[in-house]
Amino acid sequence: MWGNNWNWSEALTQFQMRLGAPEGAARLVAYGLGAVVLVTIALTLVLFLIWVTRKVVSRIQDRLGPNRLGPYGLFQSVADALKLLTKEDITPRNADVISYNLAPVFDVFGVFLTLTVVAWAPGLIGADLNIGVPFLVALGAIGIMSALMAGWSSSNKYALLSGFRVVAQLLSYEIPMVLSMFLPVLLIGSMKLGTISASQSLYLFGFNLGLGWTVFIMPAAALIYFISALAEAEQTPFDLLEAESELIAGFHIEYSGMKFAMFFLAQFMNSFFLGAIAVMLFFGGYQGPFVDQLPILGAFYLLIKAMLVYLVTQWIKGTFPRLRVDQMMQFAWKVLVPLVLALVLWQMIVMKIFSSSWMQDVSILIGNLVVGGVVLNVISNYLRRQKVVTKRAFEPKSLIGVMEPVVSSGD
Amino acid sequence: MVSQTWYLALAAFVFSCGLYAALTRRNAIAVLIGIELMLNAVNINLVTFWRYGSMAPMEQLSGQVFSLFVIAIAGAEAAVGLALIISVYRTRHTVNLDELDMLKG
Amino acid sequence: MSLPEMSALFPTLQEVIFVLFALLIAVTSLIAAMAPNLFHNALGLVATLFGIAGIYFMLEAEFVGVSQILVYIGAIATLITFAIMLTRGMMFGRTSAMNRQGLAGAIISGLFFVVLLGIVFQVPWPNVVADITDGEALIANLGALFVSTYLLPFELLALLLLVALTGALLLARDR
Amino acid sequence: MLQNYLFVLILSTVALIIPVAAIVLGHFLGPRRPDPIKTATYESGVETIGDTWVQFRAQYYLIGLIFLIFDVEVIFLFPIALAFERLSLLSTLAVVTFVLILLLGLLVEWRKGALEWE
Repeated sequence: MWGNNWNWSEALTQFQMRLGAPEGAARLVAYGLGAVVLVTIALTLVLFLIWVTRKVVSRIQDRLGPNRLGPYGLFQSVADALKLLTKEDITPRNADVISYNLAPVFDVFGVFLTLTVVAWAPGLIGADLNIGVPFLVALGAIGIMSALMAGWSSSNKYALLSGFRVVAQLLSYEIPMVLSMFLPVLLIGSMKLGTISASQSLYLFGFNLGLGWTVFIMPAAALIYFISALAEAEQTPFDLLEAESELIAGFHIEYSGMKFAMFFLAQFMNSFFLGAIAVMLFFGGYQGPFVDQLPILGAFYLLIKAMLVYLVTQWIKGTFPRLRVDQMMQFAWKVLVPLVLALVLWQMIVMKIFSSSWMQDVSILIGNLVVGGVVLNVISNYLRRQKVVTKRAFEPKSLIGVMEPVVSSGD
Repeated sequence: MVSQTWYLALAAFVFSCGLYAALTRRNAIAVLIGIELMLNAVNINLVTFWRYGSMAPMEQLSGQVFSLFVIAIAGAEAAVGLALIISVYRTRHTVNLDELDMLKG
Repeated sequence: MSLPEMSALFPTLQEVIFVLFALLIAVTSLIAAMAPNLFHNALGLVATLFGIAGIYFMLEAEFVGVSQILVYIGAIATLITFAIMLTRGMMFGRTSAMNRQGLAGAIISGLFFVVLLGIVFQVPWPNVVADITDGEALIANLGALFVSTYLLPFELLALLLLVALTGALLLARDR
Repeated sequence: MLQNYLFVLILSTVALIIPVAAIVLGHFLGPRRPDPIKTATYESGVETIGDTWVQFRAQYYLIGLIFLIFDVEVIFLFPIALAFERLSLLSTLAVVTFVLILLLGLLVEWRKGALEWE
């Protein structure tokens, strides 16, 4: 049954038709079912993700994190969702009611649509669009519009300013992101996420190890994608629009209750999905050992890999210092964009010069190692210049003693 | 299959809306929005003619190619047009086309 | 149920979807053209562009559709919004949004619409529809066309964009 | 192929219904006691002065400008990637020139200082 061209929607439609349903209706029901299941999975995932985030970040910061509700505080996010549901829904007096209410809806809408092209397993992909990769980028445009709408319609100076800053940041990092997504597309010659995932297999004596990941050929592209995705998801070190430890909020300052929850939801899903896209493009997607024998394993591989990427972002969130606006913009335009353009040129030339596939791969790898080295060098230079001092302002005399200021010796 | 006529009628409507905005609006940016609407209407026509005009839509792609070029050139046009508007606003503190009559004799 | 009967269900669905999209486009393009608030015009434009992208997808021009969203909504609409904010002093104008040609403009564009409609419904359009078998090959053909048949426009486009960038930069920069 | 987009349409419907339903539900479940202070613009407790009109710097526009140019060019690169295997040497040269002109645009911006963000 799980043949080469197996496809969930066809299978569901065929199944219903065998029960006697007309084709059109069967197809509609199949698609509707698929959509509802996908969205449900995403929502459950978010509740889990919020818990993971809080746990991980609190561990990094030497705290316990949520631990009251359910085992290890697992149900904390459910309680939070219920709390947000019963909060008062305040609309500011001067707000532009229609766009004020539409902005959170569109934000979530754009992120949900990512689910269309997530390849869970062979044949298990919402709709394997021929334009998969640019489709993913186009969804970012919806996020940009909703940020602008929210910022403008709140009729609040800070919301508007923040909305504009968000958009400037998203625009700046979209270019390196698209170009780094372009590199695997160029190598594989397809924009379908299903095809891209399928082509990252590695056969050894007829057994699919599932380890032909593009990241082994183009690590720098993966690195640049990862950095830009961090900025696109507004995660640390690029979260200066929100800066949850310093500012009140970003463009959604005037939002409360469920509308605020929608922005929150969109942000969490977005950061997870950007990780999932990284996995599909660079880390083999659903590929892994035994995935040919038991295709459903693919979904687990994908989720586990995406979760690992997500954990790395949380690790960065817990440890990295925040960038300044000017540093952030310049990093995008002066470092990432020229480097990724150089990669594009290099790969094009190499793919035309060498006809054998391993020569291509090796040359692309060399180019990527050079570029990756430059990127890492820039980052480490920046971190060294930060001179992060971890000296305590007050040194307690003993662990249980009273805290007194240390007499400074003109330091 | 929806008939070609309906796509063309839709494009005609969008074009007329754009024309109305371009003719009657005071604000230069609103005029630009009207022009974008008209360009989009033209694009609908191009794609419709590609889809319904040839027996080999896989090879005869001029309609799509042209619409992509139109999209790209609309980008360049919007960039320069808006930059002009901003520049005029900076010196004259207005973007009302009625008040921008320096060149009147 | 016989096979032709079943397949008859699909076209009707397509027509319904077309009508929905057409209504969306009609309403939002009116907003884009007429709303007094400039920001509402921009939002109307965005919604129209979305609807038109949907129309492209219905016409199976998927790459044009996605370019529409990417370039028009992602970049041009954003740029227009930025420009609106930069020239914000004019937003809540004391004067009306229309100029003195309001009535004449309405008549002209109304007449124009009627004439266009007349032409559209009079002309015997070819109306041939051939199946698109492989959408991915179509996009590949598109790419091959850019660098063979349309090589000159393609390179000129790059130059045009460069020139537009330089010119707009000079115009818009704070001095 | 259109079936794929039918799925996108259905998923969009679901993706629109869910946030709308959540917001409407929250609207009816939550209390509603608006008062002038509560619905006032929130600016950290400071009285709001003037309207939301803030003078934006042209820098935002410049970023949008560069983005627009790059976006347009990227759109043309994607179909070429699909056809890259069968491109002739001349065509490849043309694509490389295209990308080089793009790079030149970035250099122009850099030289003019449009990438600086004060």
